[in-house]
Amino acid sequence: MGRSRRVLAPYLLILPGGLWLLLFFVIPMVTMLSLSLQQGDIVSGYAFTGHWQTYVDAVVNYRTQLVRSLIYGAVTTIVLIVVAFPVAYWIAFYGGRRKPTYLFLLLLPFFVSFVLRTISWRYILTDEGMLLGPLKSAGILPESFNILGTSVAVISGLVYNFLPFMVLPIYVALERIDPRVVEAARDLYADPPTAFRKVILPLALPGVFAGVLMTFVPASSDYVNSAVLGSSSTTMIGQVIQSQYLTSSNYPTASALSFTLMAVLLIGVFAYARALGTEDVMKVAAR
Amino acid sequence: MTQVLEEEETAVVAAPRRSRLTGGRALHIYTWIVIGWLTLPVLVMILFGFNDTPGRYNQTWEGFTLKWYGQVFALDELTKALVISLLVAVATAVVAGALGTGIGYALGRYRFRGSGTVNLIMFATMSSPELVMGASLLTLFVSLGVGLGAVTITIAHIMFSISFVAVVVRARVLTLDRSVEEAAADLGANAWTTFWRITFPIIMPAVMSGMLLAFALSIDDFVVSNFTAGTTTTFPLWIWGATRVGLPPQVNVMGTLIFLGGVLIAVVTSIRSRPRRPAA
Amino acid sequence: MTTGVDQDPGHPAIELAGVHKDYLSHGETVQAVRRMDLSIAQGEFFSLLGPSGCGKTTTMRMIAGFEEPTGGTVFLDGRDVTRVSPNKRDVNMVFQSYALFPHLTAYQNVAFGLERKKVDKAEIRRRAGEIMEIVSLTGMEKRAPREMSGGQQQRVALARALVNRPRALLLDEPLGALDLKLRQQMQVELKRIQREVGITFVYVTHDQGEALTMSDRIAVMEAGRIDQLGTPREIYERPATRFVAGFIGTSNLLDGTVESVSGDVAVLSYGEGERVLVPVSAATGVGDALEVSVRPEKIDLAQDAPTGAGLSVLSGVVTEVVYHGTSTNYTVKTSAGPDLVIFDQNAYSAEDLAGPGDRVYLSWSPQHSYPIGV
Amino acid sequence: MQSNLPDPSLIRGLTQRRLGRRDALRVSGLSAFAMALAACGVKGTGSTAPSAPAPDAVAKYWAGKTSNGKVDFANWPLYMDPKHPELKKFTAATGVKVNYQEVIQEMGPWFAKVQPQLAAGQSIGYDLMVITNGIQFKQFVSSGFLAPLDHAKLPNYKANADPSYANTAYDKGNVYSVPWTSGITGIAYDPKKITRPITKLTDLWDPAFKGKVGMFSDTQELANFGLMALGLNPDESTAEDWKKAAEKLKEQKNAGQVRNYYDQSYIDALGKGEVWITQAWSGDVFQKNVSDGTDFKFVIPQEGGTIWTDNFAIPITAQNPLDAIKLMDFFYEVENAATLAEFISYVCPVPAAQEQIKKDAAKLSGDDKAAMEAIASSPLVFPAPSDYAKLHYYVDFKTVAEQQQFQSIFEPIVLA
Repeated sequence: MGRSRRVLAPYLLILPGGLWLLLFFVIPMVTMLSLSLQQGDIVSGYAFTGHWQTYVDAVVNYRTQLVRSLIYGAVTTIVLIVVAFPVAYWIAFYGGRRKPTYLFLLLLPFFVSFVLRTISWRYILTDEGMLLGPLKSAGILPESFNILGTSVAVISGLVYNFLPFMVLPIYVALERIDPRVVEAARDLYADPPTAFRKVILPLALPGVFAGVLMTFVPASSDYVNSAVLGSSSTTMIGQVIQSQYLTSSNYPTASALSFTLMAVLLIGVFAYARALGTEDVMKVAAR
Repeated sequence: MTQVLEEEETAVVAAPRRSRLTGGRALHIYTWIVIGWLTLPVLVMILFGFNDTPGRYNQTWEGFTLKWYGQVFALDELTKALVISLLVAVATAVVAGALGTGIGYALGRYRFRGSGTVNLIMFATMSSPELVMGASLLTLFVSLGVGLGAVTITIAHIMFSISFVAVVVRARVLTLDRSVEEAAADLGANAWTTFWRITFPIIMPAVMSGMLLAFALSIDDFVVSNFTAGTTTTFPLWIWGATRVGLPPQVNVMGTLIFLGGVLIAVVTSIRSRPRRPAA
Repeated sequence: MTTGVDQDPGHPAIELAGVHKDYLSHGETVQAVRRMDLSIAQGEFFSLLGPSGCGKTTTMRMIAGFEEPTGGTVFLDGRDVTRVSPNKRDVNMVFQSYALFPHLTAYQNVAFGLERKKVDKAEIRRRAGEIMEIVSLTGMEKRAPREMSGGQQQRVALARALVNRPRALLLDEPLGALDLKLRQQMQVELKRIQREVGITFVYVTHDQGEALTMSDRIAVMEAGRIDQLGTPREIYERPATRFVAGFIGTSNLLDGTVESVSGDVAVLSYGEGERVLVPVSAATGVGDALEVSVRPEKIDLAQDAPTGAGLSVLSGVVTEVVYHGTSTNYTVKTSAGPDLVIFDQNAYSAEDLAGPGDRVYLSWSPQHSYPIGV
Repeated sequence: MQSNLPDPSLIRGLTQRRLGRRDALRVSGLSAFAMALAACGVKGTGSTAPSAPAPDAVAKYWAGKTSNGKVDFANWPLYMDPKHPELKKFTAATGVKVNYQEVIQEMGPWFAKVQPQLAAGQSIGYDLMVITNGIQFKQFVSSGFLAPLDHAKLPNYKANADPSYANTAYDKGNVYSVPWTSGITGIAYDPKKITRPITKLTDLWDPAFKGKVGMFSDTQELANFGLMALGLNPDESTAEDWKKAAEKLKEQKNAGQVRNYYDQSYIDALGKGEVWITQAWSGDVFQKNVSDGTDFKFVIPQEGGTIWTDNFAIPITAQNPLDAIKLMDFFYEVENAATLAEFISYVCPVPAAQEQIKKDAAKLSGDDKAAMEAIASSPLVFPAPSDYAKLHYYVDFKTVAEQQQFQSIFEPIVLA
């Protein structure tokens, strides 16, 4: 019976989607790499010259934004772990029958468009707005105090927008812990903090790891939060890339920066994976 | 998202009683604070949909009105942007649903040479910055001299959605009892009938939640669309463009309606997929 | 083999001729089934019995068409079906996990096969109704599999296969997932249903009790080949190999050398007054080595030496006594070799026949000694 | 157009593939397919197109063009009454259907978006667009992306437009464009927060407003104010002047004066009290006051302000250019110019509209009447000659390299 058909089946199934990813993911990346080594301008056109200098110039010129983005990404990720872990922990262990309800409530805001949500924060955080306005008129804050335009606003926005991507993986990891394992630890003379440290934390670590993977990259490369909530002193590399592409039409520099950003992030991610000793990055990420 | 809602309800209380009274309560309050923080901007958005603002700038509270709900489609361009967003999202859900299901099914069902490469590319699409994906697509289209528009947006959205659908479907296929398919063959069904009558209906919930995910990713996407839209405007792009002069209240109204629609779908899906108790 | 059409009752329902199956696993060839010849008669309840990994499931899957033999031919009703795909074979299977279609109701599950055969609707309804009555599922038609108990799901799986009136029904450890009580109930039920529908059943199991109670014939398999093929009684009373003797029930195995032969009974001697009498064929002569199997329940245990001359007699010391409700099991260390196990029915004696450390005598009739591998 | 080409070999040199063997070796790690792509490069479009069209270009372009009864019009958001009364009127009068889309949000992005299609000679889906004078306008022209206008088809323009528009640096003689509307970049401030009157550009450097100053993120707008603060005319500035201006702006930034560099969202920031004083566009302030009842002041500083113009232009690949130019001219009918100005409150290129608006106001009563009269008398909608005297034009770039140099001088101020 159709042995050859059976062997071919997976390839036939993968073909359309795989072709799509090849055409619109792999090849564009190659095109971008090629474009980053070209020279010229948008009016007279670009030609391939293998001009590596573009990378050097781009990184030197925009090192501030590049470093800032990585710092914002890292701070966001750390804050996310701190904010998300207790929530995931409480829902996983105390949520009881209401677990799905709590998760649903956590996800609820994300039914609103990303852009709209972020803009909504602008309304809330604005200098004379519903948060600062009353505090200022009550004299608690000085008139010139502001949140918008600061790093705090940008990082808060990032934390806000990526929270579910940290809560869910940690929750899934914690939820899978057999409560009897914790009981066994208590039975074997571990006090609650020790049981937490020696049993729960190690078992939750894969979730944290997945969460970091899912938040660090998008947070570092984000440009919407900084554009909406930040100011020129919080400019992130994403904004620079976006503006090089979509305002200046300076494709080689933009491509070089994109590639640099991706390389830095991917190296970071894999180094992190190595450091944590997690071999199968993909499995964790795929969860 | 729906995946999470499908989590079975298991009443498990793990922590010891003592910490339940102390740490548990503090964490309970903390969780509600976080939920409140998350929900605040949504409430503000909904609230300002009822703002009786006299002009086109919707920024200070002027009083309650329902008039914007009556005039929700008064701005042609906004309406058109929303329609484009919906069309792109539906096309994305359907095509990415089909292509992603193919990949997910193949990865879950067969062992074959090259599956590692497919996994790697999927991982790459899911972990690459959206910005870089959008930018690289732009360079491709520019290099090929392809005009940008709804078609290129859809192409891009399908591209980044495929992997998510595939992952969701693969997870389901991996738990699929192979003997069910054999049973169908045994009862006289050929491969085609077996797939459509048996396998597909069983993995259907996963395909559906994959498609919903693709729909949600597409309708919410700003970054990739921004690079691939050309002269076409989607809902998020319109908002982005309009925000520099102030958002008209219709945006809040549409945002609210989309929000309610999403919530409704999620609730219905979670109720329908709730496992019924077995008889014995 | 006579020429004839499919319906010819002269053909065996299933015939395997020189069938073997090799797998490639980690670069090594594993012989799952080794050159097997097997013929299963029409209407027979046939069991493939063996431990896991013995090749019994592979054999069944080759009959069903899920595995293609590496070599040999599979006949169904005299027709070569070796390369016919499962959906075109006139056999149906009951899966170990039932493999019910979770999204279809009980009725839809049952009707599935007939729909594939394009049987008309009214006829499907009639036959499905009939078969669901036979398996006592009337009234459950609209239930989804997950809303049914294990036993009910089992019946759906059975009805789903039987409704097609297959040439043969293949059952792959169908009762494995049920608890003991239900399992025993279903064994009786299965046998009844088989009699009622008159279809050939091929039953794969690792449970010897199940195989013994239900089967017309049993093939005991080990490491890819059939060790013994016979009726339950033959298999139990006359195990052909050491493996069969050990696998089916409990066996006491004794090694010995033939001291003398009188008529068709050989005598193995183990010392003063201790002997084992074994019925043998004419070919056996003095000095031959024999391996003898004796079932534990055939042995009488007594404090005093038995008097009858025509009995096998051994003596030993009781090392263990375990009360089992219906019987008491004794382990006795004898000079004949390994410890012997004796089951004593608790029919008359309310008290133990002996306690640990007691010296006892064991005796049994010659017909209960069975030489293995002869 | 061929006749104007300086030297065919130069053109070839500019557009030819320049992939040599050594280059190929450098990227040898890439697949063959990637190499093929790499060799392609991005096709240029311009450099062959002269800044002035050939004498017969107009005739050549318009020859054989027929009306198709529809026009696709790309404009900026909120640049017309959302009910589109003028367009309805146009359709009723001519039978030409208008598909109006507010798809232009910034000039850089707009150029970046349509460039690929125009370069490929494909339609961008629009027959008419509104583009601001500035870098991208120049790029549109030098890439040969704009259709030369046939002034024989613009009788209303000829009759009613302010003649000064024919004399702009960016499009002398209105070869490719006619104005949609103009705006003035000046200073807006909130008199509730700032009690003293603002008159000078240098007030943006006043330490009293530390952290409450808004500047534009558009490098040209930003540079203009730096230049004018130094008493320089942007229109005539040199690279040396740019560096000085950049120093001046950095000084402002480093002193913590600037809250942020805004795009059009400055108006939002002003409304929310984020900034007290900011670079601003005239019409925005006017509309803000009208619609939100605020009382922000807009001033053209003593040192001068800049005037910019958003212009109608027809992309060279337009499908319905004849209908587009018809619509263009339609907006130069006095009545239509008046109703447009009534809604958007920017500088109207049709002087006679002022009288028309007064007439329209007379028909109204109460608040509406007052608002309408305010528009008619506003120097921001109809600036007096004395106002124009203070206004400067944008920096005019002679070459792409010059523009890139300019960009690299001012961009770091905005982005860091």
